[in-house]
Amino acid sequence: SSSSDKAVDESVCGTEDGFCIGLVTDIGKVDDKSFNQSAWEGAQEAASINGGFAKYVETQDPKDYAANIALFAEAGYNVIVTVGFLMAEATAVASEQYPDVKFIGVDQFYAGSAANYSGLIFPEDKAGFIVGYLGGYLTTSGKTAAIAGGPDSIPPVRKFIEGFVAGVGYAAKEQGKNFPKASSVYYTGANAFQDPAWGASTAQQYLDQDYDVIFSAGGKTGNGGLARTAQKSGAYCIGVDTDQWGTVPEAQACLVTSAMKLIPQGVVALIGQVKDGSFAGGNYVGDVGAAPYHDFDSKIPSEVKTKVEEVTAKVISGEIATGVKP
Amino acid sequence: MRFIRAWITPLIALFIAFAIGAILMITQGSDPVKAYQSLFTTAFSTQEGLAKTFGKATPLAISGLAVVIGLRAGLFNIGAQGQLISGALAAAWAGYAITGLPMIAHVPLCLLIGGFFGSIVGYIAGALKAYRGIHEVITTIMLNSIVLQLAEYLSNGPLKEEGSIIARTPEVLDTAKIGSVAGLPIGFFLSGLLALGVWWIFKKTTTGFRFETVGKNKNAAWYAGIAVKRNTVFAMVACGALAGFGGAVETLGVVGKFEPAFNQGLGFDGITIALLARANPLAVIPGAILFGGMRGAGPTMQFSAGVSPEIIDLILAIVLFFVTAPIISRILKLKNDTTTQVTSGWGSN
Amino acid sequence: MATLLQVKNLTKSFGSVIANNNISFEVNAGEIVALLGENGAGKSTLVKSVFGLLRPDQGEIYIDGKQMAPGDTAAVIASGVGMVHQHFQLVPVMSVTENIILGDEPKDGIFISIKKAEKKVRALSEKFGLAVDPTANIEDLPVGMQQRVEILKALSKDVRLLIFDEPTAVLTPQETDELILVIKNLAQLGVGVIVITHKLREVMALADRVVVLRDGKVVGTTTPKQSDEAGLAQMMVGRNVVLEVSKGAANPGQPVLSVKGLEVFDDRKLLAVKGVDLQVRSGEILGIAGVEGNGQRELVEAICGMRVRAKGEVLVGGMGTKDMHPHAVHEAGLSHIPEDREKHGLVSSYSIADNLILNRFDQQPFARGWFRNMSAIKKNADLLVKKFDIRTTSPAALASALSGGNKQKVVIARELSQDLQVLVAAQPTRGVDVGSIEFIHKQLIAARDGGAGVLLVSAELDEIISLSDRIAVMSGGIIVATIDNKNADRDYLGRLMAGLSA
Amino acid sequence: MVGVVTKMTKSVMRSKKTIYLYLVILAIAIAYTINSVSTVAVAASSITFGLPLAMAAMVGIMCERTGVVNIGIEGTLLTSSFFGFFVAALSQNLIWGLIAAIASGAATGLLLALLTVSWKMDQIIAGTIVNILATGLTSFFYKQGYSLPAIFPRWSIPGLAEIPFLGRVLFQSGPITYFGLIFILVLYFAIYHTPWGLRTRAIGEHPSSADTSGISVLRIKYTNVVIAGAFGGLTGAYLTLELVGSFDRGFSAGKGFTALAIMIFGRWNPIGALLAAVFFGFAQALANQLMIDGLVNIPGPFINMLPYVLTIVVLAFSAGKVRGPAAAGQPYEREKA
Ligand SMILES: Nc1ncnc2c1ncn2[C@@H]1O[C@H](COP(=O)(O)OP(=O)(O)OP(=O)(O)O)[C@@H](O)[C@H]1O
Ligand SMILES: Nc1ncnc2c1ncn2[C@@H]1O[C@H](COP(=O)(O)OP(=O)(O)OP(=O)(O)O)[C@@H](O)[C@H]1O
Ligand SMILES: [Mg+2]
Ligand SMILES: [Mg+2]
Repeated sequence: SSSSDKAVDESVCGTEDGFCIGLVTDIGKVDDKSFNQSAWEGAQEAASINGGFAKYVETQDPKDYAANIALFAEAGYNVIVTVGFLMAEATAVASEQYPDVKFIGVDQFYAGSAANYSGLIFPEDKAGFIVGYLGGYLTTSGKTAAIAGGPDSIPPVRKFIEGFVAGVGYAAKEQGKNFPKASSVYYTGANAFQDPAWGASTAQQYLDQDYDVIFSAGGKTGNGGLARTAQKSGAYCIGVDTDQWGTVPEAQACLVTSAMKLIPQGVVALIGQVKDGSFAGGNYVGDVGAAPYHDFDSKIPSEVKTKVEEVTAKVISGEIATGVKP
Repeated sequence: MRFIRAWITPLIALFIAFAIGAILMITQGSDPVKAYQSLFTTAFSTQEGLAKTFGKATPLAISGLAVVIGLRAGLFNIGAQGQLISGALAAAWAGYAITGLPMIAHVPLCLLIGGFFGSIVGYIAGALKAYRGIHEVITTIMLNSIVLQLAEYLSNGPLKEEGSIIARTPEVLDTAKIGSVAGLPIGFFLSGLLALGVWWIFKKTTTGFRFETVGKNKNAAWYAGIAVKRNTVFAMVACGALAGFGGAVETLGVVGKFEPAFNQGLGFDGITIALLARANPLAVIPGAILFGGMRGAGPTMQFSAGVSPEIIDLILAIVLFFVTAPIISRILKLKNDTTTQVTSGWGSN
Repeated sequence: MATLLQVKNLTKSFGSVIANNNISFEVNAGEIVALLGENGAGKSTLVKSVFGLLRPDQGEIYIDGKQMAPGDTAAVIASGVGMVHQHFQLVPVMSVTENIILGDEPKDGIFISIKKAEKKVRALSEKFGLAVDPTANIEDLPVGMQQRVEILKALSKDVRLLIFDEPTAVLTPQETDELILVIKNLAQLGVGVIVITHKLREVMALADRVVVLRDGKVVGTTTPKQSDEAGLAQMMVGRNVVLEVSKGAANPGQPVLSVKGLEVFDDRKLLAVKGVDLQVRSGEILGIAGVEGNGQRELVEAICGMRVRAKGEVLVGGMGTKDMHPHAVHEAGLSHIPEDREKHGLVSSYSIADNLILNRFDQQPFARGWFRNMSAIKKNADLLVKKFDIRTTSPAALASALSGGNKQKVVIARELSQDLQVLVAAQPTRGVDVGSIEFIHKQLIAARDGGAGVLLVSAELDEIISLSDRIAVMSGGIIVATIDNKNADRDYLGRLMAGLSA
Repeated sequence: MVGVVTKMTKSVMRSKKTIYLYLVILAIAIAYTINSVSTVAVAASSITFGLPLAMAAMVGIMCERTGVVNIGIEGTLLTSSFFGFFVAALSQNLIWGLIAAIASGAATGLLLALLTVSWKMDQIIAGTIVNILATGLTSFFYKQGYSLPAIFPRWSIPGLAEIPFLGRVLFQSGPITYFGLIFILVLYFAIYHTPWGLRTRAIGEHPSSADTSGISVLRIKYTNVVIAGAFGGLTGAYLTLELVGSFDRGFSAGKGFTALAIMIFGRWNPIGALLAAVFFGFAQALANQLMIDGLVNIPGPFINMLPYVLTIVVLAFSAGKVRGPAAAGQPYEREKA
């Protein structure tokens, strides 16, 4: 069921004292182990922090974006979270149509000036860079790879991948090693994000060529790549978006870290702004970072950990530029 | 009486499907009454809802017709999806790149261009079948992927909207947009006209007779002076043109531009609808309205009753099952022969 | 003599059609029973019920006194019943051997032993004097050869009761004679036999007893001694049938069909027609006699535009025609009753009305420009159904619902109802009952008398002799002689056909 | 058996196709000398990409050889990987998962047989029903948060696994892979050399000839369609329990449809379909390798369309008309014969 288990119920929505949060997913489900799920976790947490109510609708057809947003807006919801950059336009239009409702667009860069729409964006390239940097220190063969479930026409996908490649390069240079440039493949087509078997087979193809660090990014396709890499001892895999230690448990044998976008935190922060009245629209740059090492914590040399920490700080602050175009 | 008989099976099928759907909802802890109430009010009772239903039904109906033409001509066109995308993209291009035309010329031109590009994809499959003997099931499956990749490339490359971060074409000009009359999308009326047209072609014209004869007995067709190969190609071209046209209507009437994700699944729903309609062009329209209405109301059902939208797929599957399986007609002792074959298999040719 | 088969009060209906109505009859060991009846009288239905292929609505079937469960073909086969079916029950893409062993395969471990199987087929073929090539694919064989395979298949088990449903429809006179011998030998050995045929001559030659069906009922039982061909025909049809063809003298005019130096390959890419010249004049019937497989089929197909002409030309009304365009040849004024009506002649899932205009659907008055003219199509159908006595509930009924004879009438009606200079009739009465044969013969003569040149190809020598004005004998791909009908005589023609110099 | 095999081998040696075989071996040898690692990886990937398609194509072949067109393969794959995954995850036992996958696959076959053989429904419609029911049910009842205890491990076959090239490509695979490959070979021999195969083919071509030979058409059709479904279930198990180790909504991602194309490409012949699938897998692996090596600068979509384009091109130039089982798609009704 879609309603959260909070004490507050739906009847308060549209009334003076209700605080209701609606969430519209992109194509896919709130349990997609990916950005929809992260955003929904954030919405639920925000609801419980602020004593509000949260509910979602799952989009089945991109042509319904506007209609799905309208469901919440018409019902008097206070905040509507829309997930995915494909929904940017529909969200912008809705923000003009419903000036009293606040909109939070996850992964949406907002170029306009409306005060009730905030884009929650992430420098994915930085997250990719950090894990790539780690990968550059972990590899023994010097061969690292990124598998993108999804085409390079989708900016978050491309930025993760290119950031990773840059990060590996940075680590190689730092160590004075002559690694080949990190390899990457992009998968396009009808099943770009939802073909785990393709992800797995492609990971296997890399593993057979002695690649030992594999960053597998992009929905279910990427998850397939992680799960497969876990079968080869000595190989490392890196997840994406959330800490995939929890969402793809079958990958735990290889999962050193994940390139994270802290979507839930961003959503919570922005909804908090709405609640306390400081929400002002514009873009909100969310945090990125590497997930904990979990089982690998003891296996990664502490000097490497320290280096990663330093580089993370520098990349986040902008001292180190990733060189990835936005 | 014949009218009632034609409708009674589908109605009972719908009823059973909704009943099973209700049980599934209860097992998931949702309220079926609330869910169905919201479904009917949003899909069929308000002006806005009807507009949405018909809007969704439009491309489904047109691609369904494209599949019907194939079935009638003995061809199983799995390629409506690729043909539709090709038409949608071409119409988007024509809609923004061709400037200075009045609406009355621009819209038809874009539709024609969409149909034309759809027909090219159909032509490839038809010609490979007629002249190289390659089965249309292979070629149309392969072409779906090829066209999708091309569309991905074009909408992210040469045809990409300047400054856009996502892969899509610019918005089509206002002169290329199809609006609505009386609040209902014009595209839907077009699809109705097309259905009548297709029905009438098979009922009344020599072209329809040619297609159908080729579909039923290639040897007799050849013997009777029907150019089998040419008509095979021609039928696939017609399928492609129709599906491409459907894509164009979608671009000009609903989406306003081309974005790869926006047309997914339409051609495949078209196949299901064509089968539900048992290859009868007129029956495609109610089939498409059912699909359009249910698909359009999915989010509302989830909003108001918390039902996950997969229930819609299940209900549609059950409808298809009971409309086409000879259960209801046997129980009611109806003489409508639901076991007649609408497809010709694919071994014999 | 022991009673081998006993059928008691058997009734079987298809929808509203009662195909068998309370039928009882029996067959004794060593006895040959002929089943006789018009097309659609219910003969095949009856034997299919016996063989377990159909479930009768009522009635019992006993074999050797043991009651058979309805619809249990396997049990019927196991009790020693073999059947040669009216429609070939052979898999076209498989070999002769595979077809014969199907259902009772000799094995070597878990695999089929093709060696044993081929040996078995060779032995069978020797035993019954029916020569076949065990390794040939069925689809490459001429129909007569296929029929042989079908017969061998029925004989391949130890049979005690054999059922033949029109086994001779596609056999040459020689082959027919051989088969009659085989059947008589089997009966001598104590095998009971049921034979269905439309050829009264064979009935007279074979049967110990004749059971006549009409409209699903047994209308009489007789023996060849008690009756004659005319009597049998009368029993079947319920009226007097003229078996002799009565026709006036021919009145030949200009040549309307000329074939010059024609050479044609068969499906196996062997030269089957090796340089044929012939002329058919208006107002005459030219019959082509020959043992099946001597190039007649290829000749007809090449004339009608259905087969590539390797060399030579075909002129219709003085105009050259093109191969592989049967329709264009048709347009030039040649009508064609094709040998394979299911394949070329009809679209069985179309209505009778549509089939009656199949090759003119886009011409006046059946189409006006792009539009089909339904009322003209219906009018045409009503007229032809009446004129050609096509037995159907309605012209809107599907062709698949017609009996074989009536299907043939549809094709004939269509081909004769248009302006024609030349009529090519290939096996026009194959599988058709005596009443319909009489009718078709009249139509062919009427076409001749209307000024058409008729080219008749038939495996029935009697038909050729009685209808033709001139007879061309084909053997080994060439025309060995063309003789005037006055000089025709069965033996003489037979020798020519066999390739012996006369 | 031995006799059959030697005869086969002999006829292969004599056939014109031998030249292609030599060309392929030559090409592999050249590639191997230039870059052995990539060559082995691409070849191994050709199998990983191709095997599920080949196995799924066998489902189609078994059904169509017996006269039932099966476009419900996608539904079978989806259903069986769903049950395979969840039963294995809930019981924490791969074998139970395997059994569940096979049983649920067989159940989809049974449904198809019921609709097409007993009820004589239009076969394309019946297959479509299987597909959309499977899609709806598996996504409606999907729950996240489960995971497998392990996946089927790869078994290196002693001796054979050490052979250069072939060792890695063929003899270091998982159990379902071995079984699948063996099944394909067995199916080939069974179809062409056993009584069952003869009867099956006869039914697919001309069912009444089997019926009149005392063969129960109904029983063989049911048996074959259900066994085919079970093998489809094994294919689903391969995907989830041996290749990937997870399950998600829409997991089969269209493989059931591609398998139809592979079946026709392989001319309804098990070996033909295996070769077609490996070819298709090779094209996919090659496309990947082009991106992996990053040597050519072609836009991704063009590389990703390679398998599809290559298939059409190969067919267009090799072709000749293919003829499927003549009675596939038509229900068999005695009383209508
Ligand atoms: N039933 C058939 N039997 C034998 N040959 C056939 C048959 N159907 C078609 N052909 C062959 O295919 C060729 C073309 O067939 P058809 O006339 O049906 O196609 P078309 O569309 O006219 O092709 P084209 O444009 O090449 O003339 C014919 O010339 C003939 O060789
Ligand atoms: N499967 C069927 N469905 C419906 N009607 C049938 C079927 N089989 C036979 N009939 C009808 O039953 C009647 C008897 O047919 P049957 O085939 O037994 O005739 P027949 O005496 O063998 O004729 P022929 O000499 O043409 O072979 C006919 O009216 C025929 O149309
Ligand atoms: Mg032509
Ligand atoms: Mg009969």
